[in-house]
Amino acid sequence: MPGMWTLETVQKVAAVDSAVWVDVLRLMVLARKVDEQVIRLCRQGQIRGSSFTGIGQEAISVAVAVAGEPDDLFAPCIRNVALHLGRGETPLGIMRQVLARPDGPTGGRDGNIHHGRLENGVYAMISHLGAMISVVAGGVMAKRRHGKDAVGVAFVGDGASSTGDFHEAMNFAAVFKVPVLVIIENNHYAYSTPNSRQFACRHLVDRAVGYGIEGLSADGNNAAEMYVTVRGIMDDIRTNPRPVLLEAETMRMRGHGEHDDFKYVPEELLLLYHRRDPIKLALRAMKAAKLMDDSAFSAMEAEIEAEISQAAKQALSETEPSPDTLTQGVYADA
Amino acid sequence: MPGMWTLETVQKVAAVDSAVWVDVLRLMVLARKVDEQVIRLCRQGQIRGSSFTGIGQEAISVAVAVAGEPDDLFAPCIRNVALHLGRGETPLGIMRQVLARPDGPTGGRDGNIHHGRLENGVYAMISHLGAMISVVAGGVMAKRRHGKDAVGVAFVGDGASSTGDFHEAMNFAAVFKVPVLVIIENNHYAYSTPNSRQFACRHLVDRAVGYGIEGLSADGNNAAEMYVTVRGIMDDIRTNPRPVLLEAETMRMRGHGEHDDFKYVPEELLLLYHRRDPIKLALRAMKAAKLMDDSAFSAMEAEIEAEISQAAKQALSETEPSPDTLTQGVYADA
Amino acid sequence: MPMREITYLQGIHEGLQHVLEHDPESVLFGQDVGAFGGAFKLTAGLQAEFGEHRVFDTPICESAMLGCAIGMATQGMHPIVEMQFADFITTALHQILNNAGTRHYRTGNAVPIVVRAPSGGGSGGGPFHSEELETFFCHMPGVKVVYPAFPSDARAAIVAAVTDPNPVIYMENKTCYRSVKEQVDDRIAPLPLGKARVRRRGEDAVVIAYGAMVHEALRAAAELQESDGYEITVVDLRSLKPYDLDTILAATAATGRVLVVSEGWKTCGFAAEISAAITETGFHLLDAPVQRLTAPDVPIPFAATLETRYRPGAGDIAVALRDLIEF
Amino acid sequence: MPMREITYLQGIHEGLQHVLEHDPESVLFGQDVGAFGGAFKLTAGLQAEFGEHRVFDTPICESAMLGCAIGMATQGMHPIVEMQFADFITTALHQILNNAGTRHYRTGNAVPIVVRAPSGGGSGGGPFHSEELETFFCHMPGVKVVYPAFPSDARAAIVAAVTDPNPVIYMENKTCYRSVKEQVDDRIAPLPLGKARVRRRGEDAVVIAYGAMVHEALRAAAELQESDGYEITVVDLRSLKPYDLDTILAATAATGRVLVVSEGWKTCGFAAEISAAITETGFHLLDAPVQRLTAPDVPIPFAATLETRYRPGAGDIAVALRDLIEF
Ligand SMILES: Cc1ncc(C[n+]2csc(CCOP(=O)(O)OP(=O)(O)O)c2C)c(N)n1
Ligand SMILES: Cc1ncc(C[n+]2csc(CCOP(=O)(O)OP(=O)(O)O)c2C)c(N)n1
Ligand SMILES: [Mg+2]
Ligand SMILES: [Mg+2]
Repeated sequence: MPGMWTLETVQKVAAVDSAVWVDVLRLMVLARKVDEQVIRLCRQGQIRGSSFTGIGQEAISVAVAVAGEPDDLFAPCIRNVALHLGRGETPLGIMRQVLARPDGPTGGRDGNIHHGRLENGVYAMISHLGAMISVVAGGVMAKRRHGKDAVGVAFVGDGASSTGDFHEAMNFAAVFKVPVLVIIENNHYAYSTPNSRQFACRHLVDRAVGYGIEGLSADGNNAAEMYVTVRGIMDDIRTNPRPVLLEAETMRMRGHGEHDDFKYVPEELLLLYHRRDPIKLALRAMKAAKLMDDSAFSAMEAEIEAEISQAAKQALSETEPSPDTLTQGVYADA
Repeated sequence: MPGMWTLETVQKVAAVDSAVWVDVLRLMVLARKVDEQVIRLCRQGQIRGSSFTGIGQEAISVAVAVAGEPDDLFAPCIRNVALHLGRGETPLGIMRQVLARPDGPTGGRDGNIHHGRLENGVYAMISHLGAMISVVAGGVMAKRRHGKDAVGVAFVGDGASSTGDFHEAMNFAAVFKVPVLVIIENNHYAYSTPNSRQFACRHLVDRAVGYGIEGLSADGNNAAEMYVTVRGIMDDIRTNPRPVLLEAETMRMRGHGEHDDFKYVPEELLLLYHRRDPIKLALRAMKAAKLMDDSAFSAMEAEIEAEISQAAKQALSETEPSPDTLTQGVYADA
Repeated sequence: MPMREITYLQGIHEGLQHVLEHDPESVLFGQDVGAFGGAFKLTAGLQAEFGEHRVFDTPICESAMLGCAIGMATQGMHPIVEMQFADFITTALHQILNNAGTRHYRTGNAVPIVVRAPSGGGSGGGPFHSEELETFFCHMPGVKVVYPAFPSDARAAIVAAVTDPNPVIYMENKTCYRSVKEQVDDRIAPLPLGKARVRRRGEDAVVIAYGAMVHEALRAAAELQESDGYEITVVDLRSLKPYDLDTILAATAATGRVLVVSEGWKTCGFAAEISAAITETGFHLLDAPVQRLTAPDVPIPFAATLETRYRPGAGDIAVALRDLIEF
Repeated sequence: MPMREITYLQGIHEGLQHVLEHDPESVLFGQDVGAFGGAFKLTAGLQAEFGEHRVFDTPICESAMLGCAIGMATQGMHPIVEMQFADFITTALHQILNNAGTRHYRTGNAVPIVVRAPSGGGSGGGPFHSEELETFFCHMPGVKVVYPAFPSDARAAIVAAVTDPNPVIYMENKTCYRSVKEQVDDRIAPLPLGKARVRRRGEDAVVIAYGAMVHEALRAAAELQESDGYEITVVDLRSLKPYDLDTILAATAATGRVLVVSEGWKTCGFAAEISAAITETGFHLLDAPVQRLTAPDVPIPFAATLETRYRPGAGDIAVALRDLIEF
């Protein structure tokens, strides 16, 4: 595994049950391949509008998904398909969602990434950046009133950190000591806008002190580091409730959406992060630790690919919702 | 003067032309007496609704008003009558404003504290807390494009620091290196809500690092310290443009408005700040430094009182605007 | 049952008290609503009665307050959020329109939040403490809007709003707080959302009104009866979304002449909706064009002289009715 | 003058280019509008042409963007703010309603800002990238609203909006960006705000429309002429606040039958305003009740099947017109 770790981190990583690493790797591969399938469908013109993926950022979502307990609540954003998959959504559910099928998580009513199943603790996002942090905080407050020791995790981008909603929610959670982990996935860009034009502080985690909360940083491409960090925070705030800010540095390896050629990203940066691909890094480390070998990995890949292509086939065979359902369900029945 | 100062502060204070201190004192007294006159009018039932004053917080506004240059822009809030008076508004203008007279700064169209004269560089606030910081930033950007070396000063309360607008504007100003001084007048309460339920950081100035800007604190009841601090920052950002956050600790010595009995404030806190009244502190220091004596101060008070009671009399003799003007001027003429 | 007189403000207070007492999932929060009792002392005593856990103060952050309420509501709670003044909701409309309003349609998850919006002018609140924003909310899919005019309805509407599984904007009129009184007993039943109430019946014309304007309309109707012998129907809508088209059409049929009154702005205001709806479905019932009487498209002015002219009053309504009847 | 064909998107682009070239006080800013050219590549090349000082990217902060624009405008500049999608304005409506909209009335200081709002559905944007929010803006005192339908008007409306000393919401329709084309010459004059344009004349009925719906109405009119021989007037409002009541009434007088079409939500939507205004002032001109054809009160759905039903199209307009004519 990469050498920048402290002894403490190495010890923590070593202390984790090795089955967890297999889960982590499997989930990253699953998410990657789901995203790749979505891109194929998009290229084939099967998807309305553009598609938004989390390729390159899987380690962050996966760490959270694997670390979470059943009562926990999550507010994913547009780069977190891995979180959905890790909290119970199926590849078929994702395919139905992007293809707007009636049996998908939003029944075709919402766009490709704006889904979530509350029964899994996952909130369907709205596009307005920053708006979901306070929602997950409120959800956790409710769960705790109901006697559950739930914690929440909200994901935002570097760009979303500029919104008023980010600030209001952070301060609100701090005042009420709500156990939410807010993860800023700093992938250096908000659409075409680089960090240098988004904020002027050195690190976004520097905002934590202004809320009177702890702020931590982690390597968002290193699944092991992400997992031990996230797990540590979640365990801790579960018993000692308070919000924590975590900045995970990473890189979006595609355009903002599939319509975007992301020419604004310097080649070298992509190359650097290509070498730091979270799946590659994890696989190399696991091979070194004898937790994985090539044939087991190939078998895992094959199994996942089969499931995904079956899911895509299934979803493609279904049709979009009937227009007659258009006006149903705007209101919940009294 | 109080003993907590550093040698540097003492030297800075001593270096200021003594005429400035007389200006500072005079303006504080003027603002105090204007506010007291407003309270009298309110009690007499001459004012619609409640009245909002800055009693106890004058030193902060006065420091800014005296330190400002003609091209500078200001966004006062509800505790800054002293800023208005220091930047050209007259006691008569204030009386007309609170009495909704047609010749007042808003012609009776706006409520008592929501005024400002752009020709003096003073923006009329809107009530929505935090919303004016970005406005003054934009105004300064425009002035600088027009070749003026203007700086801006925005005032907000401790409560307003929780708004999304505060955050967006701070970050925006930091990214664009706009020379605005944002002063948080931390008077311990937002209406009835104490700091402990408003934020969880130790000091609000801790937010500065999260914007990548400097943050300073000053004693908001000490006019000399406020003046040297504000003047220093304004001079500095005028030539080296960037935003700065300044937290000034102070106390609101009346209710949120005159309708409020502020029983939620502990007696001792009011007593403490009563002893630390900015006018008393300044007067004592100036007497010690032989810049003021009792008879000169009495003369100053008498002169100010005469002007104010004349202004009130004049404004009372006028009438509210004609209802026929109701729909005029909603739009600017093309 | 023994009757007693309560104010509109007491009606809301008692509604909140009732809900907090009977619905353990309900909570009430907002700026200064706790020990202080709110800017209008409307929530006075509720924190002492139900505890800090049920009634609590928040920082100044309308978006986070609403977001928190949405999060709670989706987990089975029934949060009631007080905006200190309705005017400040415009800092966070996306939480209502997009986050609360679309959620059931998109995911099937109900969002039973209540947002209390102290509204309306008349006492020198000026442009930022007097707004009437019902039009914004009524335009939002997935959102319901109530606007009671009488203390008993105000009380019953709180219960109805909290019971309803959808986001409900509870408009409450500040000038009614202490000026409007009514005899009530202690029976509290939820107001049926979407049902108007005819407050007075007559065959010469109908006034469709809501909130404070109901009282102005009733005064105008009494005046006109005395001065001209005209008999006026006054419909108190009570619920703005959904609104009670049946009652509106019945009154239109009975009178043939309709005046819609609102203290909100004219252009694209709620009164236009009622006019358009009557035209579409009850055109044949009309003896004269539906008229609107609203505030002009002007920021709400502070001076009494201006605000009095700005806000429709009984006198204006009487003039408009006379014109309509003599059309 | 030589003519050339441009798209609606090019019309806006050329309008911006014209303003940036001729008005040194104008600036254009928003998320990703600079080197990247904006989410729709509408501003492509403008930063290269006019420099980073005139065309620049901002962080993601709609309220600060609008506040900054207000500050600039009060100091003599003419800022144009692009919202990446109109939908995101709801995070900061107070800056438009309260800060920009009330300022001239309260202080006499003009606020010449232009807010560009890429609007409308039709291509799978889903509930948060398809909204039509003109009703909100038209309801705000002190605010003007334009909504061009054709490339030449889009170009001229930019110039008019920037020239006007008031806050102007510039609604631009995303489905028109590349699908609507027109022959234009190089003369650019500001569009007269408040003047509609009759796009087609006929005496059987009139459609009042704006934005993308103008094109649907024109298609419907052509269809109906062919299929039924009906002659339909189509009024393209172009400016929604102020709107051109004279032209609306003239068309009402000429046809007696009015259909108002909008892709916004029905309840309290802009179509209700037009219906109410015609009723109030042109009741005697009507042979049939004014009808509205709008989107239903539903979050904008993503699936093509649903969105096609959601959004009024030429076919729906033709059906509504036939009903109206045969009323
Ligand atoms: C309030 C708001 N303004 C603008 C947008 C448009 N928008 C969507 S994603 C995006 C960039 C987000 O960047 P970041 O938060 O860094 O997330 P990333 O895409 O990099 O994961 C923008 C500007 C939005 N969704 N919400
Ligand atoms: C966005 C918004 N929400 C709520 C209010 C209502 N309000 C007016 S003043 C105030 C308290 C402000 O406290 P602070 O900022 O500390 O200023 P202070 O009055 O102490 O000077 C509140 C809640 C408002 N004006 N704006
Ligand atoms: Mg990013
Ligand atoms: Mg305060």
